[in-house]
Amino acid sequence: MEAVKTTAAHEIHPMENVLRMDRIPHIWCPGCGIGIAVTAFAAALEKANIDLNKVAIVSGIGCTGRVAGYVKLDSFHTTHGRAIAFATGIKVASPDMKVVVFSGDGDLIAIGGNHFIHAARRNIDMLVVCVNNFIYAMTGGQVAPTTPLAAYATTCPFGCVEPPFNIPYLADSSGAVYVARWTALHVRRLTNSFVEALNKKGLSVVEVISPCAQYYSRINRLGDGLDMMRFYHDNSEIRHGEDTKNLDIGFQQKIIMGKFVDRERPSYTDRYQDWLKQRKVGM
Amino acid sequence: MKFWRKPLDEGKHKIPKGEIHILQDRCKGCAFCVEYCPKEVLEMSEEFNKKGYHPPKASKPDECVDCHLCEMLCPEFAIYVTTLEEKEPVGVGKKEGEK
Amino acid sequence: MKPDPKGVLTGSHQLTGNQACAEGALSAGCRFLGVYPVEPAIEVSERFLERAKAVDDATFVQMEDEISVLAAVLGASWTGKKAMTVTSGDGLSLMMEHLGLGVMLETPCVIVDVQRVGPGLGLPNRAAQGDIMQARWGSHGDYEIVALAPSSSQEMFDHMIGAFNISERFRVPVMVMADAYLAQQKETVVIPKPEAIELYPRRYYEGKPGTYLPFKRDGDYIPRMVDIGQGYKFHVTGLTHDDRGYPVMNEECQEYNVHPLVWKIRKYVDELVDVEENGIEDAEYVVISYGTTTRAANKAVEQARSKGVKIGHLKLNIIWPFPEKRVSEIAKKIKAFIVPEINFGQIVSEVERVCYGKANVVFVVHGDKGMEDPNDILVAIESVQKETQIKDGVLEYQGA
Amino acid sequence: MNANPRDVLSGTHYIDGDVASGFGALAAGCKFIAGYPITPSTEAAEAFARVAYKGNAMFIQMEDELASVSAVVGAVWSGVKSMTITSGPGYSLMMETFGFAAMLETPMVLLNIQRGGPSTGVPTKTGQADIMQSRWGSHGDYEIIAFAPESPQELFDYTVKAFNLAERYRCPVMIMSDECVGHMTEKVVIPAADRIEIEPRRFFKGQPGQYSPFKPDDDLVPPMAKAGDGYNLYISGRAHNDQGMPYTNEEFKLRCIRRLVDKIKKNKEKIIELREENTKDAEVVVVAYGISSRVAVRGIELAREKGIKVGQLRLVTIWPFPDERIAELSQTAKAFVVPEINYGQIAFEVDRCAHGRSNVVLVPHGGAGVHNPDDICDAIEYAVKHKEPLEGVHEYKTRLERKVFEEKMRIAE
Repeated sequence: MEAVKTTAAHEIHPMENVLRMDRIPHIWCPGCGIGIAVTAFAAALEKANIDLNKVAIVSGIGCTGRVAGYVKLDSFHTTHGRAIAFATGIKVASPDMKVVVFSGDGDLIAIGGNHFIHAARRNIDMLVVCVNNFIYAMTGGQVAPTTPLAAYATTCPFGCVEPPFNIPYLADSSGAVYVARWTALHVRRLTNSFVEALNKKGLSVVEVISPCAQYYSRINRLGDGLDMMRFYHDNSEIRHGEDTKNLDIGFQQKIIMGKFVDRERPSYTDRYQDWLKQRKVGM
Repeated sequence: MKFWRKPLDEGKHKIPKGEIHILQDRCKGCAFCVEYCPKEVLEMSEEFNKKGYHPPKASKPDECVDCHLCEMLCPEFAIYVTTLEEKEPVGVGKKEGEK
Repeated sequence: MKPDPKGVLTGSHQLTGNQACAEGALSAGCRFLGVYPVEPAIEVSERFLERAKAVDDATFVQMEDEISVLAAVLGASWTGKKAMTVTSGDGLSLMMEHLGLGVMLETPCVIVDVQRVGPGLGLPNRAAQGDIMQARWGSHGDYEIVALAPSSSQEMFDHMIGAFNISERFRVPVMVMADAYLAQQKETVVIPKPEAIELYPRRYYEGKPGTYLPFKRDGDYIPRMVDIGQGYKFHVTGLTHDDRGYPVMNEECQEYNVHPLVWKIRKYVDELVDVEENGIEDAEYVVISYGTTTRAANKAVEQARSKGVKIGHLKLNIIWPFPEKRVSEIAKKIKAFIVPEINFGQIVSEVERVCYGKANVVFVVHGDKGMEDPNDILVAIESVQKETQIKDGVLEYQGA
Repeated sequence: MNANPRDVLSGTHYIDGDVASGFGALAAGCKFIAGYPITPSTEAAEAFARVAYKGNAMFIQMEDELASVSAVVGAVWSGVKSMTITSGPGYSLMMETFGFAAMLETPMVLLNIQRGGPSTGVPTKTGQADIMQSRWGSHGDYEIIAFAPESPQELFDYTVKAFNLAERYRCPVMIMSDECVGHMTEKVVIPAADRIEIEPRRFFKGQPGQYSPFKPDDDLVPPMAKAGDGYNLYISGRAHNDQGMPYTNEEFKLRCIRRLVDKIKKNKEKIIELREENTKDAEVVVVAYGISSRVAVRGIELAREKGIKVGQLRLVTIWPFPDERIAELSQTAKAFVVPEINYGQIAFEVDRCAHGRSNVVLVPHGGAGVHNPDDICDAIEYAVKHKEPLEGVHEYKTRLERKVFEEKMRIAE
């Protein structure tokens, strides 16, 4: 057996040019999947072949809300639920920017739910990454809009009685042009989805199912992060093009993943530019 | 690599080889890399890092096939792989004559 | 810096306050308007859109609610465009959270509040001045803000330019507190030539990417900005942050971060104070007014003067920061302040505070006509003359 | 009326302020809390969610703070006592519906566990900077009642009292606590149900046809009715007449909104609660509230050791503000010292009520921590020594400020 290969401090991780290394280590707990989503995103930024100076990343509040602070792009950590609204301002005022919203399920789908559906309806050209860990983790494990029925959370001590949102279905029916879902385990496919979505014109939504080892799995006695990953390994199924209606996630039930929607619709900025041109012709 | 039957193009393929680099003090010991390494190159070490976690160690470093899965699955940016010179073709030795 | 001539509609026009607001904004170089329709502020967007074709890069977006409107405005401001929004009543209350974000990110932008009667839905088409204290205190946490109060369409135009200049100068969201009457009445507005308008350019950081610290204050408390997309790759957050914009959660950093937010206005009060004085030198009584109320106050002061009362008029063009020093000075020389407001007492308590017991303070309750009535002010002026000593608290007289 | 024994978790508890407030709500007969998780107030919601079943009450976690407060207003009009729980940013989001509640004269309680602001600020540490916001945060004119408890025990007591005053005056009542008190674990004694006084809702007793939702009794407070009793209520946030019908008539506006202000202003003396210590012959009076008043106690002790006559005026109710009492004290006291965890809010109010007779010294603190008692002591000393009138609130330069800006300490986590 060979000795442990350790590396000297000056050795550089290949992702370091897109990360703010002065802030690493990040705040996420051991066994959390948000870091994996960031890794996949960082890998995708390099693969997507885009000018990194022209990419802005916006986050809301929560565990995933901290992502903006770790990615070396023009990055904005805004208020709870309003990341999409803030990003809309950036995209509309500066159409040559590529805008990414990276936030959690509570932030994007509960308090920011209205902005989510309206951005999809307008088809604002941005990538929305929704890291779904089924719970409000930053505040200590309250019920989220994605918490499966009967799962426990601190504010539903007798089991969740609210049916959860099916995020791909919500995005699809609101008009998103690209909708995909992967778990944190399926990191290569996730990276490919990010690359596709970054190069897609219109609102793309990528849902990342991520283990929350500290709250969701602890309150529901599901073991640690690794146990959650094993669960994803055994209980997830890839079905590209599946009707988004069928993508509900039950408590410890099968997770259907894949790329569900990939279509073309004119984006908000395109339509706005067309409108401006028409106005000018009419002058 | 073991196959239940020998691939016909075995000789044309080379096994890539990588070198694993572990930034021990960044590790929070989630063990994702250990669990999902396809070649079972990694295992948790007995030692503690600065934060008090057990980082992984490469117990079979020669078997790394440069797949980068540990790098992608690490939530802490604490492990990465660099490509080494590729190994000789899979069937070297046995199919010498065919070359 | 001179404005882009395309945005300046030089000439004499008949404009409502709302239209003058849009013209003022375009003249000031505003190129992003985010709105959500709310009475009585809708015409601003209509005018802005009408003129957008003449200005190449003007962007307009109607969002799904007022919360997202201000978020979008802040986002747009970081792209380098001057951005504004216009709202009223409930809309302003909904914007309170992002007002705080604007303050914390030190993002220049302008918020026009066309005040209507509140609380709740109140009276959507009637004027009021009930949001004055909200402008100063409406968001959680400690901050200082600048608020202007126009009293005519012409001032609406001028104040819009002023508001953008102040917001770029101090990197702070600036409020323009108009009201429903002002917004809907048509008056002559003279828009000067572009050469005659002075704009304060955004203070950009000029160093290389990699050396930029978004919240580094160089002596004057006001950090430099950069636009996104220039390769600076900066990070800003609503959390308490250090010079780099990275969150640091301790009391030292809180002090380091938030105290300058207060100082950057408080220490420049003298530069900011903007009042118009009329006949204060020999006055025994002074009417303090702002916004539309000024028009009634003018009339009342004129009438009282003709009756031989020694009365002056102090008009506040900038309400926040409040011109404490000047009002205190005047208080020492006079017998009483008369403060008419279309609310139930907001600025009057500030006047009471800075009087330091040197003069009486009279609040003029507005009558049932919605607007302040000059006669009510006159009654107050006459009644206060009978007071022989200085009383604690605010005096109110039952008006005409 | 006494509390229902079913709702009261009588006994001696060792709990934090948030939990005490949750238990207080239950004891006060609160049957509905809608909330949204936000540090540092979440524990109150969690505590209530845990014990709600005992009082046949319920907790619902809504999709955001706007929805939470709206749900609470709805629940009140269905006849139950309700409360919402939040902090900083959530509080700002509630401002619109909060004005709406004031306009509808909705008796509800709002618990704000303040944290460091503005914006996201320091979520896990304390602040007292939402005080002026609680009074002025929504558009238009209205008056509210606000408490500032200083211990978990008080958080229990004043949560009960807040419900009582809300019912009594039909207005939103705020509990402006702070993270320090909210997360402070202390002994809390919950008395037996028959020792807790509860103000029942004043329901209209007449026939359905006779009811006007906004027709006041002599004390300016109208009785309530609830949905589902056949009154065919029409309740609108627009300026309304006594029947609740919207009128654009200015006269109705005056009557309707004037009363929102007057019903609190005219009952001020009954509402205001102050704690005074040695203020009679004090040279300096320390005016404080919430956690700062506990820190001030030590500062005052230090100053007394130096022979200065110091009194303390503790604001248990912050709003309505005790104008008259401060004005009275300003006749005898040389100066007021106001320690608060903000850069001057209540200090300006004290300054206003002192009418130039006494100086006002503010001991500021940005939040994320509490004052150093030495700073308060030094400020008291300064106030005694400074004889000339100051004109304006004097901002005392704290040790923290000197450390950060003059000694240029490195800011790092």
